[in-house]
Formats: sequence, C-alpha cells, structure tokens
Amino acid sequence: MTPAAQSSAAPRAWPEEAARVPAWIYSDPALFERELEVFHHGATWSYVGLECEIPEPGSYKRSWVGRRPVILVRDKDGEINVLENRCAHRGTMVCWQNRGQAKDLTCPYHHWNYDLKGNLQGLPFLRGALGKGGMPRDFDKSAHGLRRLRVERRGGTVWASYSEEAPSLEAFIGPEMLACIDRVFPANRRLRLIGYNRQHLPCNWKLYFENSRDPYHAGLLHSFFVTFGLLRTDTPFRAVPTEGGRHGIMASTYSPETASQQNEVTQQLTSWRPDFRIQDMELVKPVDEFGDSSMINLSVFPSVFFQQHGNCLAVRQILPKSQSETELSWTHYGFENDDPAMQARRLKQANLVGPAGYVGIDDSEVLAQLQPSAEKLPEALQVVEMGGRDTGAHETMVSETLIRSFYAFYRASMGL
Amino acid sequence: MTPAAQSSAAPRAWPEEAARVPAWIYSDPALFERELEVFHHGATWSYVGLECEIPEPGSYKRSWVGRRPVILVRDKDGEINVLENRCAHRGTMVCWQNRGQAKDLTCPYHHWNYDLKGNLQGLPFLRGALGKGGMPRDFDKSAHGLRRLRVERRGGTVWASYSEEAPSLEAFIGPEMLACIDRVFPANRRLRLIGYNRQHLPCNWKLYFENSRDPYHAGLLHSFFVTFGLLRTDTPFRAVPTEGGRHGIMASTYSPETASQQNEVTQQLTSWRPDFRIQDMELVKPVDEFGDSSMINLSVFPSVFFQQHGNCLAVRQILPKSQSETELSWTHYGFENDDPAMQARRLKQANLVGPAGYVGIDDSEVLAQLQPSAEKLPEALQVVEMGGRDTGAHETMVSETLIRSFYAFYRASMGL
Amino acid sequence: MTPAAQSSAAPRAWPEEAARVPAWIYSDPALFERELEVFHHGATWSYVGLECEIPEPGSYKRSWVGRRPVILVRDKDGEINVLENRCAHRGTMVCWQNRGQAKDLTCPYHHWNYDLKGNLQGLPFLRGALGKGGMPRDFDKSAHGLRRLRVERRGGTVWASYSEEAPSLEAFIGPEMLACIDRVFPANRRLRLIGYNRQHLPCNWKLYFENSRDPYHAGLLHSFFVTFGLLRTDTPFRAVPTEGGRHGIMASTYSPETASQQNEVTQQLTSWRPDFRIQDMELVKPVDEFGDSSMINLSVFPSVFFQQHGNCLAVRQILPKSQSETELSWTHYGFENDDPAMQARRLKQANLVGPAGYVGIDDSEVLAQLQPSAEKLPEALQVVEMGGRDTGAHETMVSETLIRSFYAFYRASMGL
Amino acid sequence: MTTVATTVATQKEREVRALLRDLNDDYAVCLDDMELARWPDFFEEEADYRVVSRENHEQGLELSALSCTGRAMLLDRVAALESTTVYEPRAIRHLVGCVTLDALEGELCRARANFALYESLSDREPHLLMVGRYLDVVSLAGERPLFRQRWCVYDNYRIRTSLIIPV
Amino acid sequence: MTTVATTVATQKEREVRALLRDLNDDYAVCLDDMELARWPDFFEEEADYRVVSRENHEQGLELSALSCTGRAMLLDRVAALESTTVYEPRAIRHLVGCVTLDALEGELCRARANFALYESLSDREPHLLMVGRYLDVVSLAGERPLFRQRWCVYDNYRIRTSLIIPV
Amino acid sequence: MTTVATTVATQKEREVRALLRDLNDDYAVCLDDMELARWPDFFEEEADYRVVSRENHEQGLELSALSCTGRAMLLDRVAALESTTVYEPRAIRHLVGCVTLDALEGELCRARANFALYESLSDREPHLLMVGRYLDVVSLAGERPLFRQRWCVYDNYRIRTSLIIPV
Ligand code: FES
Ligand code: FES
Ligand code: FES
Ligand SMILES: [Fe+3]
Ligand SMILES: [Fe+3]
Ligand SMILES: [Fe+3]
Repeated sequence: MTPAAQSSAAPRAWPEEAARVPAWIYSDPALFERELEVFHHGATWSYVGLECEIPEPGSYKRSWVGRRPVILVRDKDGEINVLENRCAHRGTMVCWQNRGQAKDLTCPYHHWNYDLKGNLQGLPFLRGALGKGGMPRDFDKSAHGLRRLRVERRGGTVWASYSEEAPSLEAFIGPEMLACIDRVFPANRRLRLIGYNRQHLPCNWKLYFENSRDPYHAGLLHSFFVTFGLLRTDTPFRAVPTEGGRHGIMASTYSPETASQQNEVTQQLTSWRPDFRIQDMELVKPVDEFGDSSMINLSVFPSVFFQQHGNCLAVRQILPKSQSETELSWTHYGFENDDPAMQARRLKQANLVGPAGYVGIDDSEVLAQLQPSAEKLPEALQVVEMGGRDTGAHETMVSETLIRSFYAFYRASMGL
Repeated sequence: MTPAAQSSAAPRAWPEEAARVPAWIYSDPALFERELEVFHHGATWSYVGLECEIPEPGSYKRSWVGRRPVILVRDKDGEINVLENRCAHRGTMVCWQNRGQAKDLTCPYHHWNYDLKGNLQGLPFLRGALGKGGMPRDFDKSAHGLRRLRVERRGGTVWASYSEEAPSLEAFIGPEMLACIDRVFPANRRLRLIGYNRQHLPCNWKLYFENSRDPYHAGLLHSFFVTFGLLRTDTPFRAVPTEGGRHGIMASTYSPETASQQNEVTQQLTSWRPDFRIQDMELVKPVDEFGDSSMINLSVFPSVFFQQHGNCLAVRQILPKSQSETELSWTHYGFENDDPAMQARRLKQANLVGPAGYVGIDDSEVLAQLQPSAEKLPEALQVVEMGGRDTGAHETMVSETLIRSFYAFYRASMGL
Repeated sequence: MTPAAQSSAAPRAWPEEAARVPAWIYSDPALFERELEVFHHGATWSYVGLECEIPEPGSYKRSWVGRRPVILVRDKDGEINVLENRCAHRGTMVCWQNRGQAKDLTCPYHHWNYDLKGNLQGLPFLRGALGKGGMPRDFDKSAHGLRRLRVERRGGTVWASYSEEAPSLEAFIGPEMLACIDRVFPANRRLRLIGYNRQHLPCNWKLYFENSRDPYHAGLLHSFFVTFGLLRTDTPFRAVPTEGGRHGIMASTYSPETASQQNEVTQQLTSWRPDFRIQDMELVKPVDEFGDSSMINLSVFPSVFFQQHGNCLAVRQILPKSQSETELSWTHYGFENDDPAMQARRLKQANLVGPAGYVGIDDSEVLAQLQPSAEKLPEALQVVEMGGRDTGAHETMVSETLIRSFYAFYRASMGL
Repeated sequence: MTTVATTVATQKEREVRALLRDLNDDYAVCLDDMELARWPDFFEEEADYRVVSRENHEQGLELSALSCTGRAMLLDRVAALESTTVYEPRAIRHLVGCVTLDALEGELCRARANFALYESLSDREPHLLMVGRYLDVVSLAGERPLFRQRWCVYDNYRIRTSLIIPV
Repeated sequence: MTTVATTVATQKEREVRALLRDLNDDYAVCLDDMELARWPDFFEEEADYRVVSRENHEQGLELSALSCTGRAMLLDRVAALESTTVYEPRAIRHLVGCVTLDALEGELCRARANFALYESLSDREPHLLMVGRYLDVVSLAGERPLFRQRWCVYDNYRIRTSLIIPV
Repeated sequence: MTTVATTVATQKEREVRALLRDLNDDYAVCLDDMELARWPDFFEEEADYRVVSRENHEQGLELSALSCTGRAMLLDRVAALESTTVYEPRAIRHLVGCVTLDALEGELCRARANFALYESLSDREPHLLMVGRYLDVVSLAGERPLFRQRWCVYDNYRIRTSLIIPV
C-alpha cells in the first residue's frame, strides 16, 4: 500500500549537484499526472501493437496510449485505426473484449454505432419514437465519433499519437534508433506472433526505465547472464543516448567462444558462479540469426522497449498505471519462415525474460525493493555517476550515461 | 485501483456548451466531500429504513445518512429515533450489530450508557472511585448524548435529516412525487419484509443516478426487458423531473396484450431478441396489482429510489462510499395479506433486479465500464441531449431530460 | 478502505474547549507526514530492538524508525549500528532478510558493498573495465555510506535517533520513566528472547497511544481482566505523565487475596462476570517476580510501550504505516535463568495479550471501530475529562490524565 | 433423517461422503469451464436453487440474489446468460472443500460444502468474489447423484459489482 | 515413526489419509459453524494446540499468538469467547487441503494440511485472514481420531486486526 | 482416450481420481515446503511443463511465462533458483481442488485440477498470487503416478511482480 504521497502545491526543486536524481519523483501523484500529459498524451508517439495481431479487416485489439484505453482496428480498406475506447455519448468503454473481429463498434449502453474508422454511423431513436424524443435537429453525427489518433506504422509495428504537433514517427524515433529497430523487423520477413506476457510491477514507471537503460546492473545483478557469458563486461558494448536522451540504445556482443572465459574483468563480477551448470545448454546458446553477434535492448520513449536476447525477440510496452504501479506487456514474435528448431529455440529462450524469466525475476524483485524506499525516503538522492557525469554515448557496460541522458531530457521536458 | 485523482485547489469550470457534463465530476475526491456536505449531510432528507424492520420497542437496525453511520431504533414509546452511531465520549461506534433488540445502548469502550432516544443515562465512575477520579462536577450529561437526527415517517418509510433548515419531509419530496410514493405504500396495507440485496459498485454515485434516471438506455441495454415487452418504447411513458430537477419520476406502462408486438418502433430496438424464449413465463407476466398497468422507478434525491417492476417492490438506498465506490442496499417488501401465489411471484420476479438480476447485471456491468473511462479521461464531456436540451417533463422513453434536470439542480446547489 | 481524507492546505484549528480532541487528527494524511518528521524522524529516540536479538558479531535484524526501514547490526567489535536500509547508490533496500548473519552488506542491484558500520567498502568497476567507464576520479567513497543513526543502549534495549539535536537517551526518557524501565530489565539478569507477535491495526497510531495510556477503559472493556481481578479499580494505581506528557507510566497493583472481592467499586464494573470461571487458573495467577505486586504499562513516546502483565514481559513497538494503519510489533522476553515453570508461565500468560489475547482482542476490536467513525465524522470532538481537566499525575484508574497530558505535549510539539 | 453430526461415520456414510466430494468437484468444474448448458443436469426436476446472503438466510428472509425453483428456471437462467445479458468477459474459478454429510435417509441426504469463488476480469488480477457454504439435499436414487436443493449461502455482506455465473 | 515421505503409499496409509481428510473437514466445519463448544472434542486430554507465526516457528521461538496446553485451556478459550471477549460479529470460512500423512506408527500419526481462512466482517466483503499449514499429531486409538498436537503455523507476517475464532 | 465427461464413473475411474487427488496434494506440498530438489521427480523424463496465461492458451499462442520441455529443464530451473536468482524471501501456499479425471486409456490419463496460490512476502500479509487450472497427462504405468504433461493455465491477466517458485 502506498503511503500517503506528498504532492506539493509548489513543485520541489531538483538537486543542484550533478548526476543526482531525487527520490520524490517516484511517488508524487501530481507529478505523475503531469508526466502523462507532457509525454504520453503529448507530442510523442506510443507503440500500440503489431500489425500481425490484427491481420484481417475487422480484426481489433485493445491497447493503451499512456493511461488511456484505445482500440486498434483494421478497417475494410486494410487501414489501421487507433480509436479512443470511449463512447462519444456518455463515455462508456465501447469495446469490452481484449481482441476480436468486428464489422462495426456498438456501445452496449445505448447502442450508438460507429464504423471502424470511429465515425458515428447511427444511434437508436435519432428522430425519436412515435413523434416524441430524439436528438436535436442540429445534432451533428460527424462531430460525435470516437476520438481517432494519428497512426503510423513501420516494419509491422503500429504507433499512435494524440498530438498534431508531434513530428513524423520517423523523425520522432530518429535515424540511429530506426536503424536498430529495422534490424529486428527485417523488411523481407513476415512476423509470427508467439504470445504475450503481462506483468504488474509495484514501482514507478521511471524506475523501470532506469533499470532497462542500465547496463551496469546487467553484469552484476544477473548471475545467470554473467555465468553463461550472455552478457560480458569485457566484450564490445554500446550505450547510446539518441534524440537528446529521449531514446537509448544498448547493444552488446555475444560470442560463444569467449562466453565462459575468465579474466581480470570477470574477477570483479561478484555474481559469476563458475561452478553453476545447467543441463539444457540450448537455452544459453543462441544462434546468430542477424549475423552480427549482437544483442540489443532499445528504449523508445515513452512507451516501449525492443529487445533481442539471443533468439528471443520481444516488444515490451510500458504502461504507467499510477505513480507506484507499472504494467509490462510483452509481445514475443518470430518470423513466418522460422523452422521448427528456431521456433522451439525462441520458446526455450523466452525463459530468460518476463515475469518468470531467469533474469527477468531479478529485475522485478529489485524494483519491488526500490519503490518502498523511494516512498519512505522521498528526500534521498540517487547517485548516477558511473562512467562519468556526461550524457554522451559510451562504449562500456560500466556506465550510467543512458540514465543521465534520460533525466537531462526529462528535466528539459518537464521544466524541472 | 483508482488512479491518483486530481483534486484541483481551484474548482474546474463547467463546460459552456448546453447539455454537457464534464467527466471530472466522477473522480474528484474533494468534490465528493463537498457533495456529501451540501447534499447528504445538508438540508435534505435521507431514507434510512422501513418501520417494519424495527417492529417492536427496542428493535434497532444500522443505516447510513450519506457516509455517516446511524442507528434506527424504536424506543419504548414506539417512537423511532435516528442516532449517530458515535459515542459522545471518545467516538467509538456504539452499536456493532447490524440489527437487534436492545433496552439501551452501551458503548463497549468505557460503557457509557444511552437510552433509546440517545440521552446519556450514565457512565461508570461518574463520581470516581474511592474518592479519586470521576468527571468534573460541571459535567453535563444532557450535553453528551448521541447525536439525534430529525426524523419523519411516511407510509412505513423512515427518513432522517441532519438539518434544522430542511423543510418538512412532505415539502422536501413535493406533492407529485409523494403521490407516486404513496401508491406503492398504500395506507391500507401493512408491509411485509422480504429481504435485502447489497451490492458494491465501482463507480461514482452520480453515474448510478444517471443510469437510474435514464429511460433511453432501458429499452436498449436491457435485452431481457425489451424481448418480453416489460418496457416498450411505444407505450405511454412519463419522465418527470420534480422540485427543480431534484427528484425524478419514471413511469411506464405494461400491457400483456401488446408486450410482444413488433412495429416501426421496435425495429429500432437492436436488442430485441425475437427468438429468445424462456420456459417459466411467470417471471415476465406480472399481475397488475395497483390497477393502473404502471411500472415505476422514483428517484428521491439524494438517498433513494423506489421501484416497482411488475410485482417486485423494492427500496434502493444509494450509499456513496468514495468518489469511485457506491453501495446499493435493496430492501424488498410485499404486503401482509399477500397470498402464497403473490409471495412466490414477488420472489420469482426479484430475479429481474439486483446484483444477479436479469436486467440488474446489465447496469452494474456498464457502470463498471464507465468509471475507469471517466477517471482516465477527466476532461472528456458526456453528451446528454436526447429528447432536446430542455429540462421539462417528457412523455417518451427516448429522452435524457431527467439527467439534464438533475444537473441543473446539481449545479445550482453546488455553485458549479 | 479509507475514504478520501481531507488534507486542508490551511491547518485546521484545535477546538477552544478544554479537554477536547478533534477527530480530524486521525485521518489527515498531510498531518501524518508532519508528525513523522516532527516526532519519529525528529529530535527523539526510537526503540529498535533488543541486544539479545543480535547476539553475535555479524548478527543483524531489520527494524523501523518511524516509517523508515533500518538495519540493526552488531559489528565485529561488538558495537551495534543502526543503518538506514537504503543503498547510497540508487536507493534499493540493501538487506532483504528480516534477520540473519552477515560479514558485510552487499546491495543486490550493483553489488555496492558496505561494512557493518555502513561504510562503503567497494563497488564493482570503480575504475571501469578495460579502460572504460568507472566512477569519476573525485568520487569519495566515504561520502556514500549507508546512513547511520545515533545509537544508545540501556539494559539490553537498543535505541536510535536521526537527530544530532536530540538529548541523550537518558535525558530523553527522563529519570522517573527510566527507573520503571530498569525494573523490567534488571541489570543482573540476561534476557531470553521468547518470540514475536505482529499485528496490523486499521487505525491511526494516536488512537493506539490513547488506548494504551487509558486506565479508564481497562477496568471496563476488559471483562477478562476485571473478572479475575488482574486489574482492580479499587487497588493502588498510578497514572503518571512524565517529561511534560511525552511519556506516561501506568502502574497497577495485583494481590491474589483481593482479586475476587466484591465491593461498592466493583458494583460499578458492568463488565464483571461473577459466574465466569476458567479451569486453568495459572493463566491468571501470576507470581510476583519483582517483589512489588506491580503490573506496568510504560509509554515511551513515540516508538514503544514496555509492559509487564503478571509474568508476561513484552516490548511493543508502535509502527505508524499511514494515517489509518498502525503495526504493532511485540517482542516477548524472559530471563536466562527462568526455571521451566516460569518459562511455561510466561508462555501461558502470553495468551492475555497480542492479536489473539484475552484482553488484546478487546482493544484491537475497539480500535477498528474507532477509525471509521473518526474518518466519517472528522469534525467531531473526543471528550477526555475523566479525572478532571488537568494533566498531572493521578492515583486512580478512572482518569484520562495520560491522554490529556499527551495532547498537551503533542500540540506544543506540532504547533497546533 | 438421521443426523450424522459428531457420531462415528459408518462405512456407508464415508462412501456417500466420497461421492459427494466427486459431485461437488464435477459441479464446480462444469461452471468454471463455462459449460452452462450442462449445469441444469446436476439438478432434479423440482430443483430448489438459491444464491442467498447469510444476512437473509440467518434472519429467515426469503429473498435470494438469484433463485431458480424448478428446472425450467435453471434453463432460463442459462438461456438469458447466453442470449441477453451484457457483461464483461471473465473467468470464474471455484475451490470447494469441507464437504460434510449431515444426514442420510434412504436415498436422500443432506450435505454441505464450503466454496470460494475467484473472478478474473479481462484486464486485472483475480480477486475473491465470494465465499460461503452450500446447503444441499442430494438424491442418490438415480445412477448419478442429483441436487434436489442447493442453497449457496454467501458470507459477503455485499456482492462485488455483479453475480453473473451461477455459484 | 516411519517417514512416509516420497515412498509409495500402502493401502493402510491411503486409508489413514482419507480418514485425516474427513477429520480436517469436520474440524473446519465445526469452527465455521461457530460450534465452539464442540471444538475441544477434537483433541485428546493432553492437547498441544498452538497458533504460531512462521517467523517464530522457523526460528525455534516458543511464543504463539494463541496456545492451549491441555484440554482445560481449550475449554477456557471457548468460555472466554462466549463470555468476556468483545468483538465485531463476523463469519469465518475455512478451506483445507493438501492433507498429507507424514509418518504412521501404530495408532499415532504425524500429518499436515494447508489452510486458508476467510473472514467476513459485518458490513464488508470477505478477505483473506490467514493461510498456513497445520502440523498435527493424531491419535487413531479411539473410535474417532483425535488431535494430540495441532500447531497452526501461519504464513502471515502480521495478523490482521484480531484473531478471535481458533484456526 | 475415452472421455469420462458426464458419464457415470466406474469403480476404476473413482480409484484413479482418488490417486490423482493424492498426487496433486503431494505435488503442492513439495513446492510449499520449498523442497525444490524433489519437484522434478513428479515428472516423466519427457516432461512437458508450462505455466501459461489463459490468454495465450485460449488463443493457441505458444508462449509460456515459464516452460520446461524435458527433465533437464526442470532440473535447470531448480538449480537456477538455488544458485543465481535474486528474490525477496517468501512463502507459497497452494490450495488444489476440483480434481477431475477427463479420460483414461490404459495406463495414461488426462486429468485436471484447480489451483489457488497464496504468496506471503517477508513483511506483509499473504495475497492471492494466482488461480487457474492444471491440465495434466499422467502416466500410471510405474509404481508412482508421474506427470507426462502439466500445463498450469492461470486466469490472471497479469502476473503480480514475479513468478519464482513453480506453480
Ligand atoms: S454511452 Fe455509449 S451509447 Fe450511450
Ligand atoms: S468511547 Fe464510548 S464510552 Fe468511551
Ligand atoms: S542501487 Fe545499490 S548498488 Fe546500485
Ligand atoms: Fe536487468
Ligand atoms: Fe438499467
Ligand atoms: Fe486495553
């Protein structure tokens, strides 16, 4: 239970000292509301799903932009529309199923009926019954559709924005990040949906962002990764803030040859378990399907991470639910021409991540220990100066540059 | 989980546009507190129970006025008293049983003892023990009774008010509504208590009021009603705001002959299921016991609805628990001389309403889908212009006049 | 569920009338936060544990100061340190076990390592890896230890303070109370840990304080006590506020001879059950181990009560969790040379207190009935004038002087 | 009927109790699987099925939150759920335990069992919807035991939002 | 005693386990029905009944939240609940499962079972009060099995408000 | 396999169902006791163990939150929990009920059971972690029944924080 969080009328001041983050940003409910307005519902793009989830005309699924419920639906022209899931009449959620197939959308309350572009097609008793009642003559159906968001797609991913001011998706993501995303959504391969994992974290969404932009922890907290050399602090690594810190690229290198080598660097790895062995080694022996020995974790602010851990490919949607609750929604995918071995490999390696993942557990457990301390000690400061105090790109895992750059961007956006 | 609701220091402005209701009124905790003070604890009357629930001297039951706990008790003179369930000493609830029989009321904490009118009769060690302790000599027992509310009764119903300024119950309810209430509490028949249903709704209390003052939805959402002609959009109907919109009368007409007719009106009823049949038709074949073919739903603001659906008679107390939680407390009743067939009929038809009712479910499910969208989109507007933009009495089901009139009254009272 | 509590920007005014306490102090979340700062995290001392719980070098247990998590650890010099359980790096709880044995403390997230005095000993990749990353050269390990609190011990009890301004523990507790505490922690006897009881109360922490400083209720609410004469309103009793009302002593007298006598005083005891008998009377026949026939309950504000009910010795830590939630953490102890009979007796008499205690239940049940009424009627006043309106020491159970003196102190400290 | 109560159970009684455990589990699984069409088959023609609050039950008040007197009403309840009722998709999960045989006379027995119902709505964690006790009269005359009476007496003061699937 | 553990159960052991399931259900129903007067009858004269936190139990600390050594204390607990204890009315509902027979020697057995307790206060929905494990020693010597020891080890870190009805 | 469904159970089927109840209870206790080393012994060599959401299961999506294909992966999961996984100490408590035998052919049966999992973290009250249904294929060929398949299909939309101990 969150203790009564303080939400100062006057915003608190960010600490002067460089490379510090104040703990109160993780528990203030009014700040949380403002973040949603500035970021998620503001001039940004949010990932909302994959095209392959709604393959046919009439296919739909529910999703979220920030905290707002939306419907992702493919209309009969094959276009994808993202509609707010709120009836224009009296505000009921129109769509109550998480996914399905529909010819149109009818609100259960008074049966107002919308087409798949969100236009109000009709409503019962528009002209009354037996000469009585009905809507005013000047009622304009075209002004009472479902709110429709801007939509862009890329490589099978679908994005939405509430903002007319937001730049194009391409410009918003930026070229460096785009290249990384395109790599895991190759133009010549069709996506295959493998399934979902959904996880509720008892922490502020920014703590999750920090965690997932933090290579420093990966080689220490995650004994499993370390022990099997899936992540090595001594192989090439890139931590690249892009678009002024808004996004962040983490790319590591995996080589089966050096995966278990010990040296001066690994001696600092207090989590290395040299005598820990597993029997089914396929879990930790990925095939280099993209031909570059790389593993990636891409933070596309504010809504999503793209990850490739070995042959486990997933999109991780970050859904802030309150100042102390965050939902992770993982969509795992493969490609249509995956052979049975690759299909099995992706499923097996999925055991690494998610709410029951060999490394996923470590993160969710740590985050559950962070939020209470942030709430109970809101005036405390986080120290983020590993790798220096700058916000540039670093070529090492032992750096917090992606967190510093994130907060540089955050403060500028929030005026903090 | 309610997301951190915004509770602006400066009250937000009601939208200019006619026939619009802003969604933020359903989630603001400070507004909720003010509503309780203005309405429930202010110059109004709240229904608190039926006389037949406390038949004997000493009979009591617990009830609520707004969010405040009260005890309804019949004293030895046969008078009914409504007492705040809070000890005048240090504030413990005095009465811990939902109902029972008592000669007096003793607080468990220090055994202060009150008579059934709430007067402090005695307290242990008033004069100390062995010459030490005790209450100050000027302690005035008569100033430390249980807080006693104004009480009025009518036709077996019991009402209470915190306010000396409130007009008489009769004036508060007003003549038009009184006539409707008297109809279902006939002077010549004694009430028989059939039982309770209690339901917790995850929505703001005003959403429930809107729902229950909204004939437009009844013919659409409630397939069951529609299919069996219990409510027909083409038979005489009255939607009458009274006392400046404070209260609202809905009266429909049921005729077994026309119940299943189809015509131009019913063709607009998208929820008509012509081939749906049930086997035990007694459920939907009420007997016209009041001789006027009428079915009613009376909204007596702020505390109660009176309903007669066929032969199912019930009082529905509306208990606001927080800005996002409302309790419904249904008391079903019949009359002492009901014959066994009528007794069985009332019980059978009770399957229509309440938390498991054939039509009750539809409402609670819709309301559960309304609150989250109101919370997540507080700046959205509800459109209530079915039947026009006026607030007069309408003779059709396809009208939202009872909602508009309710908000006209609400805004005037709240200064919004 | 706590209804949305009002937290006025402008603090509310304390009532003018003497011997009154306003109910709003039990539900205001902002007031609660301020209380923690003024009292628990301010210039006071908080009980945090017993020395015998961490007997060896390296023994540790987790505890709380106010709402802040701390670690109580004995270092290799045998010194006891109290450290905030928050990593100086990014704020994770360092210690995840409630108790144990450790050589040092390592944060799971990035393996920063602290010695048992809280000093940062080392951190992985302080100087980077392969020439990249690492902490800035000017990073000062000595400035990034775990926050260490002031610690004092007395008679086997351990105390901590966040404040440099707080006086010595001895001065804070004061001589009169110290003598009472020393009595139940005799210098010549080593403590034996018997076990814990932990209880979650749905009430404001001050309601618990009132309850436990209130001899008036003890002889009325607690039928069990009364019936077996464990507490008698007619035997010598002392209710002594100390240090300006901050602390409070309650000392009663038990005599097996008079335990079941009836007289003019006991006739006022409405809770006396003369024909109630139990079969195993050892429960209510304590042995007078301190030679003074006394039973005590000592309130050492803000963190703890010391109690001796017969041969049941316990420390009761009061942990405020929110404005409406309080945790009680009971540590029962005996002495190392207790003979088997005394060991059994202490265990048997432990049935009197705690969450399932013969008298403990009465208190928790009453408190659960107090908080809702305080929340729903925040403007109501508690009347505390039993025994007069003064705040001096009284020699009777029928007095609320310890509550009045508590609020005199409280108001002065809080500026209310 | 002879009351079984605290006396020592006979072999026959222990067998019937085992049968009742199977019956209770089969019944619960039918509902959890949402195989509503099979639900009326657990009852005799003269079925007396009720979902009733402890409050009403203990005061002897007749009102139920849901009642079906006779198989026709059981079938109607199923038909309405499938055709007319509007509700958010959900999963129901039963745990049934503490099955007791209270009385046994010829081919009729009086029995009870505890139930807990968990509800999982479409985008939330499961929550406890209801706990309570089944009060049954079971006929053992046919090849399968059938409920003549099943009263589901729930401990809840209030029902959380809606009660849709029978208990 | 012989430890049953992971070995294959004998016919005798399976029968005793069935007996224990009945015993556990009867015991729970007695409490849920608030028939407290019958509760001590489930125990031998030398009863060792405890409700103890996992925390104390695992550290070998002797303190219980509630303990009755001997039938006299069981009777006293019942008497006090009926005569002196002040508490808000409530309903308790048990679910008991995962009954295991851990060791069987002659007419004495060591057994365990999981319990979940739901509490329904007078104006609220039910909540989970406690989960844990019974650690039992059961005598099979008489015509009904009786508890020589029943330790109720609860997983809760804290008890929610009060523990009134025995577990 | 022959589907048992709503037909009348044979004596053999009732015996197998009783055996499955014992198996389910033994399995749950093994996990509640945190005797993880014994957990793989409940499975055949070709074990197909999955913890999967109802969402994935009903859509025919292959992803599990946790999957072990073959005993080696069961052993690896245990080894990792004991050696590398970082998590807050906790207690898990199972209730398993509504065991059904769905089909029986020779020495192989298809069976199901409902589960509820409660989790007690180190300084909090227990909460409901998960409810759902086991979908099993059990081999009766050996001296002890063994799972060939155990799919734990949970009703939760989301997993609360982490799933650490197998279901
Ligand atoms: S709210 Fe959607 S149709 Fe009325
Ligand atoms: S609070 Fe009621 S008598 Fe003291
Ligand atoms: S947060 Fe503790 S080491 Fe990083
Ligand atoms: Fe990680
Ligand atoms: Fe309706
Ligand atoms: Fe007390």
